[in-house]
Amino acid sequence: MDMLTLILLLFLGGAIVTWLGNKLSPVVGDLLFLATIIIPAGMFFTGVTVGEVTHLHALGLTLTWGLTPLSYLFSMIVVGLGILLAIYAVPFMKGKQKTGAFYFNFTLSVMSMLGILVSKDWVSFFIFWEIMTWSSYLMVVLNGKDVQRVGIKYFVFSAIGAYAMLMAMVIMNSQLGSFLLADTFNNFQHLTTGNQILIPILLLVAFGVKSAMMPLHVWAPDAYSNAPMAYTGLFSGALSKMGIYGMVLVMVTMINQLPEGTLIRDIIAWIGGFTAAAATLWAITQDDGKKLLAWSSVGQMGYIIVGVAIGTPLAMLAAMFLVVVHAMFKGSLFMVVGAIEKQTGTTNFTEINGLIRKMPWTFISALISVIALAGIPPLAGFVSKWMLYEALIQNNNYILVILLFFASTAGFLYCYKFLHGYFLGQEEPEWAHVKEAPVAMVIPMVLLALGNFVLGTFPQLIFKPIDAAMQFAGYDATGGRLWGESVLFTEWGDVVTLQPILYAVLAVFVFFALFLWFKGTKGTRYVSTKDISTSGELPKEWENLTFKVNFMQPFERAIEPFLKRQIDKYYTAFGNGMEALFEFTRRIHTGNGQTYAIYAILFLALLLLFRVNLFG
Amino acid sequence: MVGTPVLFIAIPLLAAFLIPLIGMVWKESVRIIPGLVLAYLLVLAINLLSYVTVNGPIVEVIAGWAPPIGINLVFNAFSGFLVTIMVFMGLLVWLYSYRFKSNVEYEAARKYFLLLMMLITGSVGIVLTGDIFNMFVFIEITSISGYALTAFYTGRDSAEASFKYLMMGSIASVMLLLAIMIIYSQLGTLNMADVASKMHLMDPKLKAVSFILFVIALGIEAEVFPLNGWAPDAYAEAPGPVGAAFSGIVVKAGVYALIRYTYTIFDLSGAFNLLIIIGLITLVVAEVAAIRQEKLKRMLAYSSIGQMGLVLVSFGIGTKEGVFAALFIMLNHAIIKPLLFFSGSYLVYHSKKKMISDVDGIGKLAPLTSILFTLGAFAIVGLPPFAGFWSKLSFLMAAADSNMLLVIGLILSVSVVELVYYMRVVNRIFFFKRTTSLLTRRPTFNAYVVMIILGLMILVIGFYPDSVSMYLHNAANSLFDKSQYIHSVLTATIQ
Amino acid sequence: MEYILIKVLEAMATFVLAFIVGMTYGGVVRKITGRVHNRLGPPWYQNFIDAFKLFSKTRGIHHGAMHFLGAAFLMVTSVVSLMIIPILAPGGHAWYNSWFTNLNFNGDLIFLIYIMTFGPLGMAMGAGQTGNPNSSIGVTRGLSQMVGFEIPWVMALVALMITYKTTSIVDFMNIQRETGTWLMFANPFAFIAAVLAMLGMFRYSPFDIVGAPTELASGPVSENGGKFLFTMMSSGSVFTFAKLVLYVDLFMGGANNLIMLVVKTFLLYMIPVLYGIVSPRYRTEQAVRWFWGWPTFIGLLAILYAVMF
Amino acid sequence: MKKILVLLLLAVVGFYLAGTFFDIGFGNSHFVKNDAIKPVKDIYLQQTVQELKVSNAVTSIVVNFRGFDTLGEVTVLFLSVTALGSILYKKRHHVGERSVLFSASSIVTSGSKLLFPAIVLLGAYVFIHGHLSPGGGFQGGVIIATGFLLMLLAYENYSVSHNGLSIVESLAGITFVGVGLLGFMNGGTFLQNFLPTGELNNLFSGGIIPIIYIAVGFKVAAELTGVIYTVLNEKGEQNG
Amino acid sequence: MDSAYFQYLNYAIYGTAVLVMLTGLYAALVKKSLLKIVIGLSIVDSGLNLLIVTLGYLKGGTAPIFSSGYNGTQTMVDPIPQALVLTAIVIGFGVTAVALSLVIRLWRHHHTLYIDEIKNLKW
Repeated sequence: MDMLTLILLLFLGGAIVTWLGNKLSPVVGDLLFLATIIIPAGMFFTGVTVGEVTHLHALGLTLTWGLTPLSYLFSMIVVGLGILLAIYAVPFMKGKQKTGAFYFNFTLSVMSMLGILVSKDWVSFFIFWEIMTWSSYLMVVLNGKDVQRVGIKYFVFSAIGAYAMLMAMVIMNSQLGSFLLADTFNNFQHLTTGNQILIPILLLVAFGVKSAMMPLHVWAPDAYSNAPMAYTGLFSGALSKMGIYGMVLVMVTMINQLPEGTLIRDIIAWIGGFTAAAATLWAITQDDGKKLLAWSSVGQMGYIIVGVAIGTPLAMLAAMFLVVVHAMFKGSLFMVVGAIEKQTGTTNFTEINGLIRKMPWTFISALISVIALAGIPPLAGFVSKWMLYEALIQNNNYILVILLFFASTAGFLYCYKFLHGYFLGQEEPEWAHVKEAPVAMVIPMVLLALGNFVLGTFPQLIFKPIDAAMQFAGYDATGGRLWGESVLFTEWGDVVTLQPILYAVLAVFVFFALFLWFKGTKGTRYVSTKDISTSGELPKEWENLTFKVNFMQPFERAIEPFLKRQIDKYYTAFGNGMEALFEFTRRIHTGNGQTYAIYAILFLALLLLFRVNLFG
Repeated sequence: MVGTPVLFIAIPLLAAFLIPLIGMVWKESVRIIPGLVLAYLLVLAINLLSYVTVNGPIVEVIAGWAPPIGINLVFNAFSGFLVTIMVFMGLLVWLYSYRFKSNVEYEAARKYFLLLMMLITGSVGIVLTGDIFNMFVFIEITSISGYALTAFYTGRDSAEASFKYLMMGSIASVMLLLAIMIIYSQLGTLNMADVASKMHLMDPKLKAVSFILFVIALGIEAEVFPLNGWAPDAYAEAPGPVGAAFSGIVVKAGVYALIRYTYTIFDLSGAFNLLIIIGLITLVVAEVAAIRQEKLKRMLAYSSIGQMGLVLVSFGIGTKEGVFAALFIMLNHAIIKPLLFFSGSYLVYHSKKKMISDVDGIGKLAPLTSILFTLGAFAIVGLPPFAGFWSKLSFLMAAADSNMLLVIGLILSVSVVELVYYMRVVNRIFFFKRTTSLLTRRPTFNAYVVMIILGLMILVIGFYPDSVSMYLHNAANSLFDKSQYIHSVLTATIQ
Repeated sequence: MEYILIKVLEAMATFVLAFIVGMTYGGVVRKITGRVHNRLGPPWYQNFIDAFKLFSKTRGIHHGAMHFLGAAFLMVTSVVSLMIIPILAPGGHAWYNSWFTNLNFNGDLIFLIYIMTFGPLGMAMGAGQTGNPNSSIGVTRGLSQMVGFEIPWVMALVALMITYKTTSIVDFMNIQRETGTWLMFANPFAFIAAVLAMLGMFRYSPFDIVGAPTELASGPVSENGGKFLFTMMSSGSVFTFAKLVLYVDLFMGGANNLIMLVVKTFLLYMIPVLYGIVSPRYRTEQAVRWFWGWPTFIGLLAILYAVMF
Repeated sequence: MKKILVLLLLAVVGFYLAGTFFDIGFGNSHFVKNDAIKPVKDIYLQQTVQELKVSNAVTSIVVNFRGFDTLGEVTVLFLSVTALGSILYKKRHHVGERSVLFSASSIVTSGSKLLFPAIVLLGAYVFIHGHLSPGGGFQGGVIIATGFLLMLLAYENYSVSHNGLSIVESLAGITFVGVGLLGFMNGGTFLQNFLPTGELNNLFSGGIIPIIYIAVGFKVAAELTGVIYTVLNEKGEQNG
Repeated sequence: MDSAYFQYLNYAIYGTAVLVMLTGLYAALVKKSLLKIVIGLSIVDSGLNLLIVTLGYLKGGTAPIFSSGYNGTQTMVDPIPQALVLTAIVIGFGVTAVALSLVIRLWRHHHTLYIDEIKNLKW
């Protein structure tokens, strides 16, 4: 029994034990849950080294497990985010229904993601992939809201992806005689030309579904917003990254060996760009924080996909960086929404106002994460965006870079909408009772937010593992120059030195903040948000002048033609059509016994007629 | 070796004739004796199977006339495997119905358990026998018990379902006899091995016609598409355990017969393509019909028809891996579908119309049953790490090795449909508000035992598939090794 | 250590310069506007008076932490972008030239684009905290409009980057000095697109929906009085100057000395001013659509031009 | 429409079936002309005389060579009776109260009373001599059953005891299987002959064959009677 | 006897048997009354039995019964089909009995024998 197997088994057993223990008493369940997540995670950090390999045997197949530098990078995200969210989840789930199921699926998800990352052959990859799918599915439908539509949509798309992967892997096995990832990648040339096109496409579909690529993304917003917020952080932060992980594998191995590789890369990159832009526009129109963040996650995945698809060292670096950073700020943001939901009971912008003074820590983490999300220096989001744009321009994807610029600029709108929606605006007596979230919920989100702050100025902290991963993925080393000091380089020699900028920003900021404050303390007093000059007269206590409904109306008017077309409608129409077809087909079984007998005779007659064609 | 294959037939028959007598003096016996018989048969089957795996097939001669003169029973790795499954499932079904039927009084109970035992015996006989006409007799035994059990519940529409079953069944028997007589008239023998060894002498036209007749006749038992109209009604209207017995035992026997004729007796090349075609049609139509069902049991019935279609396709691939996969699917289906039927029939126990919508939110009221049902659903749609996944994987590998990409694509897209309707039910069970005011019936102790055993088997096979793969491999080999079968039968002597 | 001090002093010098020039421009613009409207406008130093008045106000109100942060963020943006934009061309040999090279080694366009959006966002949050609906309305309008003009603006910049394979402003200025041709002639389409974007950037009519004086009580800056308003005014004028200098650096070869700088920036500044004086106001969606119309098309032309030649 | 379709299908099926059997041909020894074909019927005919000393080859086949089929066959009968019972099962049986349109005349009643013993005797003779002469257990059993049918039709309150019937059929079945198992224990194979076969054309010949056939006769008689009785006692409620 | 005569017999007898079967099938597939359907099925059975017995006939064969003295096995007709037919008849009887009982049940339940009205289970 070696370390990896032990860890996975601990997760699995822990899941079941937690579930049972929660039936005993909630407290036991909570403790078991924390233990289940943290102990194997600690073992993972300490005990597992990159490169050691395990072999298991099942049904004549060999399951090979082991960590690679690439998967080590992703597993860091999974485990780290898992721990933080676990700590967050305990107070979040307190007093909710189905806590046991939540813990069970949470642990299983972490286990399966880790399993995906450690599996070196397609069979175990697929097994863990499916476990991940159904555990996350059970999470999506956990709250019993809108189950048939959202849940089934998610599961159907996941199944399409998974089955595409299954098909690809059995074809590869039959052609190349091996399920090992390495073998299938190295011997890719030996496939027939048709399969060389078919298999990457199938795999890209499989991974595109999980990473919410454009035509396959419709499940994502609903699923993200339907799952419990304590899980959605993991869902959007780590689980969707599994798709990126697979996409990286396919891109660097198979697509590179294809003559049409560049074409496919461009197509995928464009799809990613459209995903980013469209998802951003949709996010702007949302009035529910969950949905807004969900769409924005889809958009961010679009950026990552672009980076992966372009695949120049800089682009890949940017993508990997964004993978890490997105896990951080999006995890923190979903935690924020969860905290607000926990404290106020709703997540709708139009209902909540001015929580800034009620939940200051939540607000701070939200502020930092949002600035990072918007990609504004000196926070971490900027680094990845900068590298991405540089890479695109140097790779001559001019129009694409415009598209992404547009997307990120439009991103400011929903960033502001998010902050304003929850924290700003007039403070209503209705929400006077709201308190700050429990400490166990605040600490994880603040930690993640600060992480953004640090990485924004000292990205070299994670450049090293990323560089190891990229070298494993076949890129030549970025030469170490990227993490000498906090400097960003490009191939053209463009430079951004982050530290002095940070100092300048801090200096000016502190100076003027103090200026306003000190000179103010004498004469400037705090007045409530009711005390405003709306064309001369003061609003009454019960009047709420906050401007929330149709917040982005002018912009929505501007993009109206776009908003008219949504892919979801087409899928729904297709689904209904299929159901109608099925309904028609099943009428074959008319309840009449004679008809069945006639079918039998008909079948006999047909076989007799076509005897020659069948049996010669 | 604790016995010979003939005891699989003789002991139940003896018990069947004894039960009325003993029942007159001791009423409870009519419930207990079948169980004892089945338990004994299970022990026998396991012993024989382990014996067979070590030293070759057993060929039992009847009435002291060595083949091809007399009738003989063949217990090799293939038939032995199926017999073991069948007897095991039979025992579980008995255990399940032991209390299930406790409310009905003596007369009905006697007939129920008698017929159930004969149903299992007939299926076992179909698998064991080495004689064409004898197989016909056993098919009739199975069918008649099937008719009676389907119509067991008075007051429902069960008689209608049974009548449909009967119509198809009698057409099947006619076709079967015709086919048998054509073969006999050409080869002058009824012994399978003998027929197989002489088959090449037969006029191809007559050969083809007789094979077609066989396909029709056995296709009705095996629920092949145009012939399976009776199946959903029968499954839905029969008592829950009987539905489980149909899907777990009877259908297996029908498929076995079809496969035996295709692989061993006839040497037609086109037969495999035919299997693939009808299998695909069956699969597609059944799943498509299942997604539109409003009644739980009908949905399960259609899904099991679909699984049979998958099995046929897998047999039609015609490679050893294909047979392996097919047997694996049959095994899993024999384990999972009864679990679904059992738990399902408790989920909708008190509802009159057995609608799917009656299970809304029952997960809170009957957690264990619901979880077992969900386990079965996950397993049958082939989600890892449960049993169904491995069979699906091995099937796909087999299909890919003989690169039938279209078949793979079609089957995968169909299994998306399958996934959808199972997940809809699971959603209703756990994540819906309870709308109906129906009470839930707590399963009896026996029922719990049975369902938990099945669930554990699902998990065991899912986590450790090698636990069964050896038997499956042996079975596949023995089905493939035609000459060895013929030789072992024709040189059989009286032990 | 004293190196740092000197740096800080030079930065302050730059700030003072930008402050004075920006304020003066503001006043001059008000004067000109008045004249064109056929009325006697305020004197050119009016802005200084306002600023002094606001600065010397001792009483005021605030609505919480974010209220402070808003103004501070605004200032941060202005100052930092001023710091990283080269005020004078490296070719110039005036004795004070070295004063104004603050953070030019970071003169990176993409960075600049993003840092320039930092302020509006902070401002917007400050405005949101005040709870005044007009502020939020103004903010949303402003952000929407920003999405509008960002596209042609970025297109123009990308066109330049394509042509000269760099994203550093300093490199652009060096290139212009070496080739001797201003980029506004090297790639006219890019210049036109950038100027059209500039119309939106300076928020003069017809794009003054953000602070539309008649409909909203002057938008985001409402609820801001005293030193808040002072900070905003000063940062606004500094920011104006910074943007003008950026345009000059990019398209007009930069300036070798302050005189040239003032002349060029003033000429450039007149474009939006004069255009704005004579044109009525757009609705927001009209403005956005307008920016996505011709300016974007010209931006495309610029990129095509850059790719071709 | 439906009729035309069915006729069409039947025409196709009939054409092919008839064609098949025309190919097979009638009356000539119709097996494929090949030395490899050694039809088992010759062996049967020889063994019937030499081994079993049974003069009726059909009987020897039915009872001995293919006795297993016969066992299944009687099982089918047994099952169909049980099935009948379970299908028509009602909480309360209307025993005796049959739906008769008009009662039989005295001629019928006395005549049938007269005929009944003779019929039963004939049946007994037929199945006792099953291995010597045409006929056998099934035929004899059917004859006896007709006797009971006659009585049931003649007397509307004539009743047969269910228990008696079931005892008879159970005992007969047990005999069949038991004899088979005895053969299993003595000879090593199920249904193997373990008794002396005696002389050809003797009443006491053919080893276990007469025993089994007598058992079958009783069983068939009992079961057919049971079927008739059950169906007759079924008082389906009329319309309305 | 010449073979032409047998040729005709061939057509005549097999044709008749197949025809009987088809008639029964027609009844079973088209007639609306349950009873007629059952009757049709049994007609099919009888046609089939006729066919089977006919198959066993040998040109100029005698009954397969060894009377004292006469033991020529070569001229006896094939006894196996007769044995099989015995089984087939009995099974057919059993099935018919079950079918009739089902008809009674259906009558109880639906108060009609019209098959098109007995369609509660469909789709």
